[in-house]
Amino acid sequence: KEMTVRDALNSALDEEMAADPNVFVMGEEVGEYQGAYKITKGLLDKYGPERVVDTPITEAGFAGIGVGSAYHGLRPVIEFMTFNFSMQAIDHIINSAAKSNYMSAGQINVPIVFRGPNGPAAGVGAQHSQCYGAWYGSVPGLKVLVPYSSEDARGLLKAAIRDPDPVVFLENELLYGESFPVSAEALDSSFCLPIGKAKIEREGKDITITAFSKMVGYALKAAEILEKEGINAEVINLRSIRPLDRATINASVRKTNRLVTVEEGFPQHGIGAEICASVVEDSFGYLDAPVERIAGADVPTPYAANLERMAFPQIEDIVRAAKRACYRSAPMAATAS
Amino acid sequence: KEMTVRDALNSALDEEMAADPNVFVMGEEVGEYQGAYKITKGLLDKYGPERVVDTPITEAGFAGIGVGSAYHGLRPVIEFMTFNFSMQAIDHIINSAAKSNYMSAGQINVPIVFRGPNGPAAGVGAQHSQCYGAWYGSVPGLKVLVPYSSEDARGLLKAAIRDPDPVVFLENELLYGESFPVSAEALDSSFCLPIGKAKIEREGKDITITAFSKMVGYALKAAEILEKEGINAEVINLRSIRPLDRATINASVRKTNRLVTVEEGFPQHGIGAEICASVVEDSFGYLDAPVERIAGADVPTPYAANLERMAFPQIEDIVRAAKRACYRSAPMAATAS
Amino acid sequence: PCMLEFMQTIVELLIDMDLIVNRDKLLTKEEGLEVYEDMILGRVFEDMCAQMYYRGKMFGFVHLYNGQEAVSSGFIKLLKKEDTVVSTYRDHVHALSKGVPARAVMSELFGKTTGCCRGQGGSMHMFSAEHNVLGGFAFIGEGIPVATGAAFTSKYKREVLKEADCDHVTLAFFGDGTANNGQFFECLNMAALWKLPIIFVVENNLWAIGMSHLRATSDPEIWKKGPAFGMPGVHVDGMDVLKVREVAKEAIGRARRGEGPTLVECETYRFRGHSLADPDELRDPDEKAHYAARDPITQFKKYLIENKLASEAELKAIEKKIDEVVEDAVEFADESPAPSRSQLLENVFADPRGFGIGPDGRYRCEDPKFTEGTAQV
Amino acid sequence: PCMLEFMQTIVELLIDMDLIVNRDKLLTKEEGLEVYEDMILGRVFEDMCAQMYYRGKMFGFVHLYNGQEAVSSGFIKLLKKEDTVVSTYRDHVHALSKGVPARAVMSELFGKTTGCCRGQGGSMHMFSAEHNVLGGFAFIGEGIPVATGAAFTSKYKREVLKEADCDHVTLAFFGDGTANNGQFFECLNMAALWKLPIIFVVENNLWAIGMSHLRATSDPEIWKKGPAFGMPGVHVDGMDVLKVREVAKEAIGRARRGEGPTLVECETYRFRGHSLADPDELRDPDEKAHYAARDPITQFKKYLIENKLASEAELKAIEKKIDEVVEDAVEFADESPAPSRSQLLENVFADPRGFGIGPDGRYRCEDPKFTEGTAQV
Ligand SMILES: Cc1ncc(C[n+]2csc(CCOP(=O)(O)OP(=O)(O)O)c2C)c(N)n1
Ligand SMILES: Cc1ncc(C[n+]2csc(CCOP(=O)(O)OP(=O)(O)O)c2C)c(N)n1
Ligand SMILES: [Mg+2]
Ligand SMILES: [Mg+2]
Repeated sequence: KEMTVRDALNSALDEEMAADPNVFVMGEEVGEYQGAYKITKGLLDKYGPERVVDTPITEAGFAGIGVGSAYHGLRPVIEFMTFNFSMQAIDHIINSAAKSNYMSAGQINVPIVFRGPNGPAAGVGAQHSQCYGAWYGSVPGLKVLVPYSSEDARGLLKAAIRDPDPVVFLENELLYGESFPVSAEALDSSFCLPIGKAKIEREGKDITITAFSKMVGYALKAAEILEKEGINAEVINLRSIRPLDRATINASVRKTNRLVTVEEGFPQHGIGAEICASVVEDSFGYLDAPVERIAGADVPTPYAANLERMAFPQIEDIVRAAKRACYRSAPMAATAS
Repeated sequence: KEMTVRDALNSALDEEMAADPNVFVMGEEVGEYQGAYKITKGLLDKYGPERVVDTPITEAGFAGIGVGSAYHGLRPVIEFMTFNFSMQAIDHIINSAAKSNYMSAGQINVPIVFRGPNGPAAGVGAQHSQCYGAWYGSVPGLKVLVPYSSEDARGLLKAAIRDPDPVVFLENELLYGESFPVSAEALDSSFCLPIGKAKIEREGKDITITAFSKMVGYALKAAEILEKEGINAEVINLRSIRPLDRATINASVRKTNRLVTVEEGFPQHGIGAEICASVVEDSFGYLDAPVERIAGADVPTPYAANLERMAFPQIEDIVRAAKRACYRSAPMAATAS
Repeated sequence: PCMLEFMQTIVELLIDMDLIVNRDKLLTKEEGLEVYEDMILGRVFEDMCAQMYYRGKMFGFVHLYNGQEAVSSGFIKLLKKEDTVVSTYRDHVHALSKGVPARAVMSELFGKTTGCCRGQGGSMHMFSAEHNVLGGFAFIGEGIPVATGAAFTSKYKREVLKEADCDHVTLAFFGDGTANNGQFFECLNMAALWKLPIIFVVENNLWAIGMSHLRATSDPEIWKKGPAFGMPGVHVDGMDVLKVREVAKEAIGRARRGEGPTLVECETYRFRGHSLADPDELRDPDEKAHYAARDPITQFKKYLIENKLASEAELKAIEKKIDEVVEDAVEFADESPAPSRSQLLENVFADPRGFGIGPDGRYRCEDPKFTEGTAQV
Repeated sequence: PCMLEFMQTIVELLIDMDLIVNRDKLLTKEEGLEVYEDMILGRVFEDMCAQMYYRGKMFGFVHLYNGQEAVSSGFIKLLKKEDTVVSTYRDHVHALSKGVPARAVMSELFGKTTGCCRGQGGSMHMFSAEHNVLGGFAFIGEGIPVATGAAFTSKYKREVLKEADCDHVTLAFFGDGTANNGQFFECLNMAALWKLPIIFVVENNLWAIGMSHLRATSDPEIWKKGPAFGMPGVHVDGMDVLKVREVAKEAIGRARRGEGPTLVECETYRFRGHSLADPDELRDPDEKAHYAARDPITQFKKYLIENKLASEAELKAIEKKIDEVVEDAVEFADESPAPSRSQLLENVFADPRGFGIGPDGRYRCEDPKFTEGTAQV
């Protein structure tokens, strides 16, 4: 059976709301409009305006309201129309949500989910195209999830809602309409994925490629191309940026001895940098070539379609980087490049 | 001659305001109160309330006002009482300031400085102790400076104010009262440091230690201790996080073959991760041991003094990490640890 | 219908309070034709955008202005070149009214290098330094402080830079939904406190995407927030360009004279969905019909003719001219070149030193690694 | 002096408008003594904090409440345990009024493991889940949405969870300077729109650090923002605990009955600097003297005695008792152990799975690398 990511998210919300009356959804256009991207479609009809709450355009206000309700044991799912707008509420995500369990010495945990589309879409310009994975992924007290497939979306969103801590849940607009096969198990309402575990989407022995969200699909396509050229790539779908599954990543690199990281966000202090540092810390001696880091170009996102395409990783960039890593065989040789 | 960092910043502001009537200071308590940390002391008397503007407590509002005035060619210096509060204005720093030169295709440059104390102080708890270097350092369109000494403070603040682009200028409250020797050259009103150049504070051949802001002092003290134990450390004061001076860092590592990075911010996606990735990318074959990354503990900052001390890098942590890096001589051996 | 009754009540209230301006202050023929042409330009341009969007010539979010022309034309045509306009994602028409050529706006929408931002900004981010159009802000409320800062600059120039004759005014345009956002109130306070030459122009089109103004706002009369923050607040029929123009004249005059800011609520309506991607299923057909019947262009046309300010033929000529202007803009945009590869890395900084520039002081934009992020740009 | 005249005018205006409450509604002896004891506790506790700070027993920013006791005691003593209080960095006394033991607050300030947050929160971050003190917010305005969310929960419990008797009320305390911040207005709107059981209590002590309220606010009458956002707005003399209590009773009653929010502006004054690090050089000595003469504790004492609600001896006994309570709190805090090393890594998450926990499900808090950040905590 196939299911779109949109339906996966929608059904996960629906089931968790059905299972627990403390769960509610709040944000701009989540109710009568059925969600700017229709992720909350049908929920207003089913659960009423008390549990599917349309707000004025006040990210700081409604995110903080969500946090306050979570302090009292409700389980809000706060939708940001896009994660770019979460900047207006970032103090509540960082201070009011992430730090309160610690500041209160465990008295006040904060079971809240902040969700919405993250990263570049298509043709929406510099302000609407940023990836917030690295920022939120740096903050103690937050868990940061990044689904790729429909199974990821269902399993991780359910896990996020049931989790007692604040979760930042980064979706991707361009994946909403994509269909993925889903297992019967994944369709069960009890289905749930563990937070903090990466998934090996494709096993391989020559090189490890890490990716998350939309880039997992790109990495898989790159792996197919590489296969034809005799390079057998292992593709890791991170699923969680925080906690980062260092164990899975390092085990893979210890096998392949080569690493390419892929992300759409800005390069500096990005997820690729962290993965590189994690591998250097844990598996330095196993690395046979410099880590190849692929990220969005270090520029605000341009509007023009041709420029925009150049600003984000493409499948051929991944192929090229993987080859580069494979042709460099010994550490010392690398410095010649 | 000696000068405190506070006086260095104050004199830099004073001189730049005297030199260019387009320069003005805006923020909370910068005027009549002379600055929450007295960085703007005396400026109101000298330049009047039109150029030393006390604002209501509206970070989003007054940061945006600063940006709007910079669009029209003024040169605002926006003080955040601490950089923690810059979160309330982060959209204006990221979108309105950093991206406008690009979005407008160079029509509208934004000569603005956002400054204030950053990172942990002492005993101020979880909300007042965060380092924002990694976040702002990831954003195209921003330049991010991190002075350590009085010379840094003067030279970099003057450079920031004269620069045509938005600069995030991260000070450290605990350094304000510290005195440093200053050269006659640095006292000249024409003095200015280049943006994007690190400074080798101490030459050495056995290991490279990178640090910025208050941690430069710690690294220098660690280097003294290491010297006694026969390890000759090179200490790099980054001065700029964005652009990062990869050339200087890599040249040093190619000489010492070992690297410790130090920062007070959270580890994940931090400045240490980026430096590690940069060295792996550019000088992989030269590294004789895994990079040792020292950062703030991955927890919200606790209040209690003993816990707080444990939450941030101490001199002995740097010493320990440097030794660890030095005793690991060959890449393969490292994996045994 | 409840909405209509409600608005009725407001209007009556305002008439009672003598807050609704006197229609008798007329405009000259030249002024009338200028305003008419501007309104037609706004309408025809946006209709063309819809066509071009459906043909795949422009992409992403495209928010059209149809129905609200009386606000842009009523206000902006009173400005000097040195005055500043700050807009939102719904910014094409504000840019046009302020004088940015249709060619430059259309090319920008096509993502072409002849666009007013060389294709780097796009639909939601129109900038023109020459015309003092300072953007194009895509975040709700974000433009309001920036506009307040532009107004701050006028005051600064007068008081600090001693440019005694600097009487430049800033207009900040934004919607009803935006008037619930914190940045709006922060700036009302500072603008009033410091007597800044700004006019906050709320284009209350009754909806914020699918959120009705009445469901979003505890006191829906936005103009009242003016007095609450110590500045004049005015409500005006935003479908009547003459009324808008009179209110605008007064507010702009006040700002120019250094007497401080004004909040103006223009009751208007958008004739299309929120953006071209919006199915627009929530708005009541009666409501749409009510406002369609008050089309600001039709109304103004009638006024011009009835008051003998223009003949049918003259207006037709304008319409024809504008059709040509817009056709020409499309042709121009279509034929213009796409940005070159080098543009990707240009303009990140005014001074890119330190950011991986080459020895000639220019970006290393042809670095083969640059799309991989590892390039230091 | 200009400030005083101004306030005078406001008060007269309010009397005229019949907005100032009737003092005749008396309290019982028990209530009087309870309130008196609470005010004394607040005062003595804070004075002790100053001493302890100067002796190096507490650190960082410590903001004292002296002078404002009538607000905390006047409001919070009317609450039930289930009601919620949300405060700022100036939070010790709100916590005490709500019932958090002096020992727990003092120990927290000493950074000891017996503190209400085990020394992890500190002066600006008092939390007590048991007493529904939800913090302790150090960012200006940050507590207001959180408090609004707490009030939202009461409504949710009634409407969704069918806890018909859930009439819990939330009080949000904050200062005059905070009332210029956008989050305040965003929440006034939503609280009014959704009729949430919240009271916005502005403690207008005329200053925000060194910024005079009159220099910061275009219309300094904060209570007027209530009606502007569709809720009652009340001004009250915040140095008179009886007046505060009457206003509080009405507002709390309204919230409990589900009739929605109230904005209350309490005119008060802080008798010390902004924090213990503040040189406090900007406030006019006359102004300080004026408010010192209206010390809420002295006034209330006089009232209790004049109205025969308590004898001098009874009040002395209370004062003595409180001295002992505070002395005991200091002793307790001093003798309590500092947090153990393991606390550093605890409480980051309620469920820390995946974050480097050991096989026993607990944090690997003794990991020798943990201060280096490379520990995965
Ligand atoms: C901070 C932020 N939050 C949410 C959005 C998404 N958004 C775009 S337009 C819009 C509605 C705005 O309504 P209104 O202010 O009435 O303006 P109109 O579109 O009607 O002109 C919303 C919520 C945004 N752009 N920025
Ligand atoms: C977002 C933010 N900006 C600035 C500050 C610094 N700050 C702390 S207290 C304060 C003044 C607050 O004044 P007011 O609201 O009147 O409360 P009071 O201290 O008088 O009780 C300021 C500006 C802060 N804590 N948070
Ligand atoms: Mg609208
Ligand atoms: Mg105050």
